[in-house]
Amino acid sequence: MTRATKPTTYREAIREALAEAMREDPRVFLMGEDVGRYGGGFGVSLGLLEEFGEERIRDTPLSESAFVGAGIGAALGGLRPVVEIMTVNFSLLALDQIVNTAAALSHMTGGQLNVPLVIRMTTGAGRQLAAQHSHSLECWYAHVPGLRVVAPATVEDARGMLWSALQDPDPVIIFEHGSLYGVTAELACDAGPVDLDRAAVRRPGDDITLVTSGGSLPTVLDAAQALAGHGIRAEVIDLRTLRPLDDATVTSSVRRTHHAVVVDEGWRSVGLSAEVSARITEQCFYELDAPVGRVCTVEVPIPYAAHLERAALPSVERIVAAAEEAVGSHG
Amino acid sequence: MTRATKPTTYREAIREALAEAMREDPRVFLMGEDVGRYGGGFGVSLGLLEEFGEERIRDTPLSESAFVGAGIGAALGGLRPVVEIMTVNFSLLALDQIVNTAAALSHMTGGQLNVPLVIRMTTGAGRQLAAQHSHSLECWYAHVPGLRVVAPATVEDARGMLWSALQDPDPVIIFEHGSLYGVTAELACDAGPVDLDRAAVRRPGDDITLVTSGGSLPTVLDAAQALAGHGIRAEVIDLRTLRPLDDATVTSSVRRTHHAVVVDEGWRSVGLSAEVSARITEQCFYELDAPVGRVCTVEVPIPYAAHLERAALPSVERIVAAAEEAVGSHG
Amino acid sequence: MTVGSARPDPVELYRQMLRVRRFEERCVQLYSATAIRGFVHLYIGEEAVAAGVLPHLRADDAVVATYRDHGQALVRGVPMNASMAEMYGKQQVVCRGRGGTRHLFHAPTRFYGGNAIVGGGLPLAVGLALADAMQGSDRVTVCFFGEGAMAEGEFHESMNLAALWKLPVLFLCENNLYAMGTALSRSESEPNLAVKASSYEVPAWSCDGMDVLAVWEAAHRAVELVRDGGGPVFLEAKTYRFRAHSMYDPDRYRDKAEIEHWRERDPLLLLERTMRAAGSLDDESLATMDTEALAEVDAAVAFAEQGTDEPVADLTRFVTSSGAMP
Amino acid sequence: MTVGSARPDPVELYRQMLRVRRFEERCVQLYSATAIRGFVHLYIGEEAVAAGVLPHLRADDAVVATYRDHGQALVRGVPMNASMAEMYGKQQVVCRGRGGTRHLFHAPTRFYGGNAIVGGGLPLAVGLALADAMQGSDRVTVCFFGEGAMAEGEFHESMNLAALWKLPVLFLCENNLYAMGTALSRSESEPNLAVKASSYEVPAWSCDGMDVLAVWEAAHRAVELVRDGGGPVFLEAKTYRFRAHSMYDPDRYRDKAEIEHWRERDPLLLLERTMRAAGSLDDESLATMDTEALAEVDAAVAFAEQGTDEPVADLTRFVTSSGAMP
Ligand SMILES: Cc1ncc(C[n+]2csc(CCOP(=O)(O)OP(=O)(O)O)c2C)c(N)n1
Ligand SMILES: Cc1ncc(C[n+]2csc(CCOP(=O)(O)OP(=O)(O)O)c2C)c(N)n1
Ligand SMILES: [Mg+2]
Ligand SMILES: [Mg+2]
Repeated sequence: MTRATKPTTYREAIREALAEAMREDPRVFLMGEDVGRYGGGFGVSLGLLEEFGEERIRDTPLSESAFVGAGIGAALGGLRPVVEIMTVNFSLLALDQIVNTAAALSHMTGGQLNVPLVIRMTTGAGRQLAAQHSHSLECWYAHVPGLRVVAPATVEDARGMLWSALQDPDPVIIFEHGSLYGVTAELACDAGPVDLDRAAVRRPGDDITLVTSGGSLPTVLDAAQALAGHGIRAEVIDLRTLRPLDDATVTSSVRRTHHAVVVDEGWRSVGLSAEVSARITEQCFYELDAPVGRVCTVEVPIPYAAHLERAALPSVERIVAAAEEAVGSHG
Repeated sequence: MTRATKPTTYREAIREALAEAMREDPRVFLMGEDVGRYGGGFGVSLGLLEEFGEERIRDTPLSESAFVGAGIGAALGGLRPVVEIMTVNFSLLALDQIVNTAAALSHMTGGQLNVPLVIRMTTGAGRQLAAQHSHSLECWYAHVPGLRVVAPATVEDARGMLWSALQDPDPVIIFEHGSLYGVTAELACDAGPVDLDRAAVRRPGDDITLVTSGGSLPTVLDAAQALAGHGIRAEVIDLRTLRPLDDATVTSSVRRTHHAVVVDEGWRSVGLSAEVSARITEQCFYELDAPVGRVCTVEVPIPYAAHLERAALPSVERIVAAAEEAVGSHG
Repeated sequence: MTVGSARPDPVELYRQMLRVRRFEERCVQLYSATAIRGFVHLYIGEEAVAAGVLPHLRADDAVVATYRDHGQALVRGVPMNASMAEMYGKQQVVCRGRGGTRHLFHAPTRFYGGNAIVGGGLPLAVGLALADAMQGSDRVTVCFFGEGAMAEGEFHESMNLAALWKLPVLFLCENNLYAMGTALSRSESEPNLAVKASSYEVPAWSCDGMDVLAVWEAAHRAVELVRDGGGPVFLEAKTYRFRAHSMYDPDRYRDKAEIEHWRERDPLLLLERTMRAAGSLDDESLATMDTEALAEVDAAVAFAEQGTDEPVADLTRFVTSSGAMP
Repeated sequence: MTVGSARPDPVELYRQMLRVRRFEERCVQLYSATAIRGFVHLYIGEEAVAAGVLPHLRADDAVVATYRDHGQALVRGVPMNASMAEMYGKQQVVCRGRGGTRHLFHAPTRFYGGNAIVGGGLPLAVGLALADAMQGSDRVTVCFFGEGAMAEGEFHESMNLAALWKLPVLFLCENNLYAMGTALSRSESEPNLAVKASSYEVPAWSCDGMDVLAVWEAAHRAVELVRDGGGPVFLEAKTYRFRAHSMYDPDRYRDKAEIEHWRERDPLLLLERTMRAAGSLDDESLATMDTEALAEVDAAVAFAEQGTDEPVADLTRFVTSSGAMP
């Protein structure tokens, strides 16, 4: 028999995961700017204040460094904080606490301490919010030993990754792409935790491997569809976890397809796409028929005007072109 | 006739460049923690307070975000600030100002404004300063459009890059590796500005290209020497400028050597080495005889104990092994 | 704009507030019509602050503002055409479509944004003032920010730096009682903001931010003190936003009665009453001003709609100055 | 260690200060002998602060310190053997050579470092206290930091958060007048630090940080107030470091006379005088204490020298807990 499902938005999925976690574990609480009375900058926590009260749905002042650091301390003190940083752009103000304390503490103390902290933040562009509100800096976090970094691209992962992150004894950063909050999908009513170690094949194919994550997945799936029309069967891999990367799923695909294009909304230079490209080449050099392609955001501070922003971000057209170049390049 | 030279340390070279710049341009001043009375956390500005006074050798409180932001404002206001952040580790506290304001302003204002700001900071490990004082985060800055990032690896570049950076109308980040301050070399008495656009071949060779920068250059040159003993002639390239990267110098070398290893003190995953590796493969795929190798710092918060720190950092042994594997890997 | 005059010009103050009000009312319509996008943060209800403070500046002074920047830009003298074109994302004037509604920057009037990182503008203002101080000029930098920004470390570091170095900055706090949905009492342990600011050894006082004449007087003293080399000053304007935080905000956190209560102290209404009482305003002059304001807005919209898009080919232009026009 | 006792135990206070003094004097020798490396920040001259504050804590309370952490660690009860072994970079106890002299962490005594980012420990302390408050415990967290850290945004944000949420934190400012080479007057626009702190609506007072009995009294009131749910308290201890900032520092920025002047108020000397006057200390007991202290240091050095290196193979162990021992 099939599991009962219900249509759920990405936003609702995170909200349900939060509510469930707080019902099941009294140590869990949510803290951040406007998570309570406002309902969350993007409406994720709407209604939770009413159920859990202001102690556990804790509005903070504008003090990213202090409330993220307070989350670290609270985790050390026996709680299971979920800290919401409204957007990744503001997380720069808390980076010192995340890198120099949260990520380093376990190793620096020889394993005496660990920091079971979950940090959620909205990421990405696409809503004409311009240069200071459109960053995709997942790559910076994916660089830091001691952190786990995940990017739910589906409603199911939005629901499951939070719970799984709360089971992790170490700091986990969850990136929620702003353009996904409204996405709806059928979600199992009893949806539970998900595996945080493996990438997922979102569409099978034998001609080329398209590797992506987070908010770029829908675009890449559209591109794969378009490529099918051109007779190119693209396999689409969703990395899901950006640190540690699951090389095996990616390389086993590339060994079959002999071609790969990495799609990342981050800027191209010294970003996530470079690491995925380098790893594929390191591990599949002799099976590759063409250099690994990369489709990323053009290296500009994201502009406000719709047509300029669109031109800056990865698009179906650019992905299709890169895939066709890769597949065609040796013929 | 040959130019007159004198033995100069890397530290003195930067000091002379600062002094010269301040003598020649009244708009130039130095600002940062302990740059004045203390003489600079690493002694770079020792003696400058006496010559230029406390207005232009400006001690700041412990307020990284504010004094870096003040540097941005002062640059907009017509001055040519050189801001010293004692170490890259503390620059995390100023990242918001650097990324969201300094780097974005020119584009965000449609070219109405530009930020002629120079930020100097010490980087790197090797002195048993442990996890919070040993970062190499050049890669993060190299990811950001709107910034120029340079890493002087020689006394000559330490002398010349600062002056050249001051001529740049846009923000320039200068990374000074802590282990280089004491390095001495003969420097031309009339040493002047240097080119900030090109990488440099520090040692010619035909069998393999070793690409590195900053504090890793001496180690890589030692490795090249050791490889010569094994009959492998390594070409050593010093990137010098980490953003924008000079692909041409690197790829023209690799097209000749058909092998490459990138050496970077940063962590391996999603770091500078990944970008260099990806670019080489993208541009030289059909000329490569083996996958590009990478020798980086082991992905741990840098430990205090000497033997553990040594084991974490790139070493001659690891570089030699990687080079031999690359050269040997195809039979 | 009368600069540094000893007495306020009520008609001019009213005219400026009206321009801002009509401009933003049109923004609301244009947003619903999707001609303007992104977050749009309206100043409606707070007009008296910009209108009362900015007349005290000289053309060579500097202004740093936040994402809630329409009012400051218009009163400072950024052409309405330019602002409207920028909101449309057109290439004409200012930021060539790259900045948008929250990032109005205008070099000719030394209007430095338009900063969307809360607190991010404060260090910038300190630096602009540092440049003036080091160059021996008597220019002043006014930095607008909300009360919510006072919790950020940047406020603390910037106040301390400006005070230590006696820099010519006027820290202008627009206390509208809320930071998005967070009431002042939940963001500041010391809700008396002038008291808080004075702990930096910075002269600080408050004024009724709904009464433009009170703002004018308070700012007059403040700007004079700063310009005379007295170092930074902190001025709190107690105000209120009549609209939600942004066009995205359903405004669930304020009760309607509170909003109504503040609407009774609408800065335009207050000044109109005073002027009518003083006989310096009548229906006719009021109607004329309104017609003029609306005409200016109409012209700006027409200008913006005729504007052309920045070519996509120029996307990467201006990332560095080398790509900038001479 | 007597906890929360109503009267100080001068002999015990002297003994603790002496342990710290002798320990660090040995550190200086060991550093010259290159047995200890990295930056080493000495507490010599400031011993009265840790010695006077920490007796008021219970075993289940928490301590957050800075890189200048030897004194706090020793008085808190972190075994001297463990600290010395860590400085030697040995695998025995505490951080297994990963932390070193500036990162002493010890879970059993809830000693949370050892933080080398100035101001970085303050948010951590706020969080530890938040956990206690939310779990309804009456535990207290004491956070040590220098006066230089007060300029950082983290100080501002942490004080505000702790005050808003009435958290059980004792903010313990060790005002030794310098942040590296930067004198207080160049780092704080309001050099009266207690006045500054009280602007957060936090009870704040100062004490003579060279007089351990005065520190004891001041901290006694402070810890009681915090434990009784009064919210955070700020206590400034006016002290002075007799040594340079670190072993790297040539100390060019302080004049010798100033240092000499402060040496006359050496906390060990002051207490010795008081106790001799009260007849509670004589040459013999003094000699005994010194012999004991030196013996403890000798034992710690021996322990450290017999320590073994963490295997290089374990380099990546503990980066994540999955790599940690059960
Ligand atoms: C550093 C940072 N954190 C959070 C935000 C999201 N945000 C934008 S405006 C705002 C409220 C600011 O309130 P206030 O400073 O009082 O200014 P107001 O909007 O009331 O004018 C918040 C939380 C941001 N833009 N920057
Ligand atoms: C964020 C940061 N900036 C700069 C430094 C370098 N630094 C280490 S200690 C110190 C001075 C701190 O002075 P204070 O807070 O008074 O403590 P003290 O050393 O006097 O005990 C500085 C500037 C640092 N470690 N962290
Ligand atoms: Mg507000
Ligand atoms: Mg100090």
